Amino acid sequence: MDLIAFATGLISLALIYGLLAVGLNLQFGFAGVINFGYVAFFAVGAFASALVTLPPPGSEAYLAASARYEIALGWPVWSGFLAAGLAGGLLALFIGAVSARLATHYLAVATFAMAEVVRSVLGNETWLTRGEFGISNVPQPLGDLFTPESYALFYLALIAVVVGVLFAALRHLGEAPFGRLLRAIKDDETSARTLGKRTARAKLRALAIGGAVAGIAGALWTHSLGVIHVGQFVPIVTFQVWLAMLLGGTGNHWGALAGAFALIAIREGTRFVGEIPGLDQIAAANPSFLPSLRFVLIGLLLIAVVRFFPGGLVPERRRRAPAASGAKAALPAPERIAPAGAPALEITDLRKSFGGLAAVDGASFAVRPGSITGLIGPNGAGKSTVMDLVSGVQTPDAGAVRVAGQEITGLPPEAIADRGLGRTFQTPRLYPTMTVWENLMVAGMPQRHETLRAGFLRAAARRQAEAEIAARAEAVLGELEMQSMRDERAETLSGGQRKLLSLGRLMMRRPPVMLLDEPAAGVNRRLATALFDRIAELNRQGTTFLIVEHEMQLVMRYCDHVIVMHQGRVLAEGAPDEIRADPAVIEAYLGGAVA
Amino acid sequence: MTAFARGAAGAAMTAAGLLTGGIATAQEDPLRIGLLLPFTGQYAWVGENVQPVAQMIAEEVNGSGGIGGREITFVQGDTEGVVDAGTTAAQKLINVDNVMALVGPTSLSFSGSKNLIIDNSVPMVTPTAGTTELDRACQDVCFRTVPSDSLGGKAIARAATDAQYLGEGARAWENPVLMVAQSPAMVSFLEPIERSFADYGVEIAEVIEFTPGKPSYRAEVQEALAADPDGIVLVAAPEESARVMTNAFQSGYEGGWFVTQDQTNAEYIELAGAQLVDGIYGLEEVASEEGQELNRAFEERYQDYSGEEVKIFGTNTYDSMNVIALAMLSDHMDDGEITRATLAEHIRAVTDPGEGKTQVTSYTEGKEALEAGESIDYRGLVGPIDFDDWGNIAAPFGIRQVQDGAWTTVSVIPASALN
Amino acid sequence: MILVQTLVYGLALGGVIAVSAVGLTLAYGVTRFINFAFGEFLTLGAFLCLLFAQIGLGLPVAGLLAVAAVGVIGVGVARAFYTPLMNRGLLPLLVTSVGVAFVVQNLVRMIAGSNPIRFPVPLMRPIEIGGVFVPREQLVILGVALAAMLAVHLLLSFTMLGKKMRAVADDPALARVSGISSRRVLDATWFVSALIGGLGGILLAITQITLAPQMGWHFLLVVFAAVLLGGIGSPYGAMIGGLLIGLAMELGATYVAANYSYAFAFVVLIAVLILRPRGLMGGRG
Amino acid sequence: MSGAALKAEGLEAGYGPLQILFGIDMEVGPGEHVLVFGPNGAGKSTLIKALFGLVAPTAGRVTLDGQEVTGRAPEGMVARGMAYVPQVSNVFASMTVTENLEIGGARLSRARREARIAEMIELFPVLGERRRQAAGTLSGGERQMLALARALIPEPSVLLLDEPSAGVAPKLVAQIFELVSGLRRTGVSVLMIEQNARQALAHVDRGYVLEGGQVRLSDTAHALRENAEIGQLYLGG
Repeated sequence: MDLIAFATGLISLALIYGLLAVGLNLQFGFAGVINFGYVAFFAVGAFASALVTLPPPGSEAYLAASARYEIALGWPVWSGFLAAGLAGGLLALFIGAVSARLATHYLAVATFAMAEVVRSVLGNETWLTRGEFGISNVPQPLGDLFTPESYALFYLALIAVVVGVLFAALRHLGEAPFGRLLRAIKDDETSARTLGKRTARAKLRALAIGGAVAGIAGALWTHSLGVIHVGQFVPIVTFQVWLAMLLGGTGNHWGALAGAFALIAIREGTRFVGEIPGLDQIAAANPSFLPSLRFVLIGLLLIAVVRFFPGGLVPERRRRAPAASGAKAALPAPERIAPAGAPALEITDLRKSFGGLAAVDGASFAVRPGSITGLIGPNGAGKSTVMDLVSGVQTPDAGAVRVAGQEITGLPPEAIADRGLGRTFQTPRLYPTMTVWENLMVAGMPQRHETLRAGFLRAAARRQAEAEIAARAEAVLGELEMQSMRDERAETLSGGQRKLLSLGRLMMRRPPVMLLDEPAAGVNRRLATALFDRIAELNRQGTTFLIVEHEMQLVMRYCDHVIVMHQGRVLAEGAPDEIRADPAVIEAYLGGAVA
Repeated sequence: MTAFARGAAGAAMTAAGLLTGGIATAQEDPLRIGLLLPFTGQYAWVGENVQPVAQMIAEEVNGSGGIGGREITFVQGDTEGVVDAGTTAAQKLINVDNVMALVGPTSLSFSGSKNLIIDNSVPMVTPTAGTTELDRACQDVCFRTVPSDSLGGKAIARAATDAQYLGEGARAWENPVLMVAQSPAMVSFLEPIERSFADYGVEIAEVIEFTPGKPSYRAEVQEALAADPDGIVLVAAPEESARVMTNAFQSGYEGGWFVTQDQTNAEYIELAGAQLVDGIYGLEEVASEEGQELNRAFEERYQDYSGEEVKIFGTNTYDSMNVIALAMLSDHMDDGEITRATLAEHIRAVTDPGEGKTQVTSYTEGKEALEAGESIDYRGLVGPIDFDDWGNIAAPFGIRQVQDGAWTTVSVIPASALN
Repeated sequence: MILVQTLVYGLALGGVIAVSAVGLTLAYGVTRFINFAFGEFLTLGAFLCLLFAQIGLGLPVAGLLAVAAVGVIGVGVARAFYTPLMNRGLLPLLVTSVGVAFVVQNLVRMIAGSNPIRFPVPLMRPIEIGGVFVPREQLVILGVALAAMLAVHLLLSFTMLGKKMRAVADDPALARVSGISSRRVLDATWFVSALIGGLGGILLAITQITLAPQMGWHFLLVVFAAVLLGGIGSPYGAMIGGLLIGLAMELGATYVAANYSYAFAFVVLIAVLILRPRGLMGGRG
Repeated sequence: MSGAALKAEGLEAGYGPLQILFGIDMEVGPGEHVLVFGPNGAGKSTLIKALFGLVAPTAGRVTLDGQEVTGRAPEGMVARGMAYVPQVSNVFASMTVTENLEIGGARLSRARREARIAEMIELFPVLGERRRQAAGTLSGGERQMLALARALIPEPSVLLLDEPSAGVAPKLVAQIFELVSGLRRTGVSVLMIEQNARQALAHVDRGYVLEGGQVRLSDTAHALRENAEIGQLYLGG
């Protein structure tokens, strides 16, 4: 009985699966990609490392092992790990690029299928992989320095170091602006794009890192056993990693690691199912009984965890913002849009139909720089659709949109956001699982700090940026009187608070043109007035506003200029008083026969 | 090892995630033998076939009072047909269950558990791994009661190219096709068969490797038939073999078939249907007329015991278990103790041929001889069971043919004809 | 000639895939999630049919009983495992269905064992038409598959149940306010979906002659490919997708590399998805 | 009025923490056509949803033909004789016109269903012409007709209409109101919410003006049309 040897083997395996789970967690828990073909990265990593490090054909070690493979480089083991990470990452980039346009279900099944293609290739291209024979002399690093018994312990230490370093790096990345951005994308990708985030690129990077991590796990795995065989890389491995991640709780690297230990405990612990008194009788009569029962139990556990522990066994800890430093940065003044003279925003003969129904039917108007322009009209007049068309959330069928004279028609939301346009949504699209503070930080963080490189290098610049943005967030919280809610998750906020926070996110960026969709709906009257006071203040500092609002008293009081839409077109525009007196407008609201 | 420590490991693991069950209290320290085999996954049938035969022998041993009063019990180590599960299964059997010996593993799990087996000197007598990869893999503790595929392949080529082995009125094959399933237990036949046919002067018209688990093999069969073969050598698990042969039948093929020892059992005739397999040739390890007698007796005994036909690996398992049990008995009679390290030596002791040794063919026979103070040489169903330095056996082969719904031996190729 | 022969084989395999794919896609239309345990309905159909045949019933009767039983099991599985999660989003359902697949597959193994079992179809020589061999049981498969697809078409177009199913698939909220009990339609859909899956399993058993507990799980991927190719949720898309995948697999196996016939199905699928991210018939995501 | 067809008393409802309706009292008499209107955000849609069971009321009660139905599921409401036509996506786009109508009559016997469909086609002849066409290909006005017809098939006692003129080409709006008006022949009670208040008022008996989740005004249609204050209510008077 050698419990130490037994435990060593299992802990090694748990750490390797833990690394896999952490990588998957980055792909799903952070970036929200449902990858059912995860085992493919594990597989290519393992093969890459084995083939790079195996003694080359014809060498002494090759002959001594009576090996028969055809290709190997004989490089040192560390290069195998690099190759494994590279292979996993590249495959992920490829899969990500191919499947970028696929919606969830298609993606889940397409990745599942791609993993089977990879396994099929590895199994059939025997010149490369030895197919079903496998290769059994994969080098074990520093193997000759240890006795067989102590080698397992040494290798466990090696795994612990590699996993530890990668884990720390990924955790660091998860806390860095890059990780925050990923969580935002998972929560609401469209909303992230309207804040100017290059979400596709960030997701691809997350996929690639997840793939690289799985590749390295593959290298650790193959060198630990000294064997590589295509039969390992069956879909069930993918689902085991999913089980580990779900057991631990998604979006949380400690959870993923803990989940892997739970997985191995369950997987290997169920081997003891035969020890239950009474079962041995049945087991002797039916050899399939206990092993099958084991998998029935594993299946039921998977079901039960999903059903009864939706947050996993290690629920995500509540994230807290760093203590306020007290430094409140003054919010930067908005950039002015050049050239002066051109309208801040101009739409010309804009059109958009949904299934034969013209929601916007040739609307044209201009927003004067420095104004607060109200956009009103009865329900279904096309106001929100105009907002979507202008901000790039939807593409117009015809017509043009210009910001400061530059045409932006049909650009993606992130490009439009870069041109200086910010927007809120009628139903606020916050990042519900992130805290108020994080919502603000994501919005305020410039893209250049949200890259991978910035996650690890240029730490000083990043810390400085972080501090600056945090001070700005402090200032915004103060202005919105939301300091006490900074660590609340956005999903727990009331409707009015959500409206405030979505305005706050824009304040972090200070785009010169802000489009607000019903900022006061659902907000109590006192707060609504405060909010509009804030808008007026921002306006004095130079921000141009286009505001859809139903609360007419607010429109009349705060807007310089009002545009009335009806049936997808501009019905009237002018100063608030004129609009109020315009019989055509009243008719539009009351539904008279409008000519 | 104490029952307590064993229970503690079990309890720790069970508590870790599932049912906390009572731990079976070990009886008077039974002799544990690990079944390191797939019981789930694609190759689950392997474990299912081996276990009942092993159980039958264990009951024979235990019924006769056990070995020094200790009973033989089995612990399943499900390799799931996957490398890492195979390794963890071996770790549990070796480190926690403290098994004395292993029945198994299969070719696939061997590479992942080889170091464990060697480092802990656990004798393994596998009935299931014919792969050529094991031909020179491990000395001292590794044994197998299945001939290497390199010999089996040679035997098939020899028989197919030499009419004298194919029975009366048969003609030697001149344009054979070889179809091999890509699974760990099968691919190692490919190279020996191909090479041996060439050695015997016949070129194989077409070699077709195919993926196991496909619903049909029509394209593969079409490709095979395009070469217009007079015979097809088919190396695959029963499931795929039945599919390939049926697809060929449905495509109008009327030529001959040659299959490996995996199909030369009554079970396969039932699976594929007597009509389909009528007249096909198969390879079987059979020593002699006497060996055939033994086989028939074993088939009857197993049918009485389990109510089923003997399946693949049945005969090999019978020999593996007899060898292990006799070695245990011999080890015990030596000094009253049984350890892994000494067990391997006794495996050789009870199987090596020698002057003055009593030849035995079952545990009970061997026990009587040992208790009478004789030294023994176990001769099994698959041959004389004389292990070389690497634990391989060199069985002579029988060539069998399905006649009237049953396998019938048409010739025997002596080991000497294969050199 | 080889081409014609390959097309004949491809059509029969395509028929099996198409039937199974229709079952999977029907449930998707109403429940909006892909059931990874669908393959087990195939397995259950084949094994139950075998069981009923072994107790002495003729194959057609055994088949009918088996598919009905699988239908009932399908409703039970859905009520026990899926319905409670219906409001929890996509992932919990997907993962739960994987768990259900584990459970069912291993329960089958516990009872039936792991050794392959012959499916009791008689062995028949093919019909030869101008040098092309048409295996008789493939004609049977194709016939049953076409009949099943016709039955699905009739169900969806001419029965009230089928129309309700389509209504719920089209717009569940509107169906609800139109007074359609989504619960009953859901049950009925699971019943029909599992039933068709069971039938697909029997056809698969006839094709591959032998049964094993993992047969459905292995075949699932091809069924997925057909469903996605046609566009998820579109029964007619699934029919076309199934036939195309069957043809692609046999053509690829014959003309390129037999060992990659599964890979072929996926490559065709992925190629189509790159061009049409929602499949040929533009299903729902 | 002896026994209202539909009656709400002290109805309150909202979404999560956000309360929209603050104690609504209203009723629709048998065969009566009633309009609910008011500025955006007044709570009209929430009212209709609370009446039909799509939003669970937090207080108050709803009675249908004297029976309390507060908070019942929509399926149950339909079974008890209430019908509802949503504002948007109110037809099964992938199904034919006939099939849409059949869905409306799912609970009826086959003979009865066919008879009702024939009656509806008589009422809306254009649907007869489009019988085999997929509903998704219909024009806005035709869709509204189809939705109305489908809701009417089970012969409800009360019909709830959510902005029937929404998404209809302006010149067809009047036609829609004429159609609704024409339903008087069938004796069904109608509760309708509308943007096009002035036009709609010409076709109903009575009206309620909603603002801030409360009933601000309630009067005959004629009186409301003459009321000048209402325009100011919309524009923040």
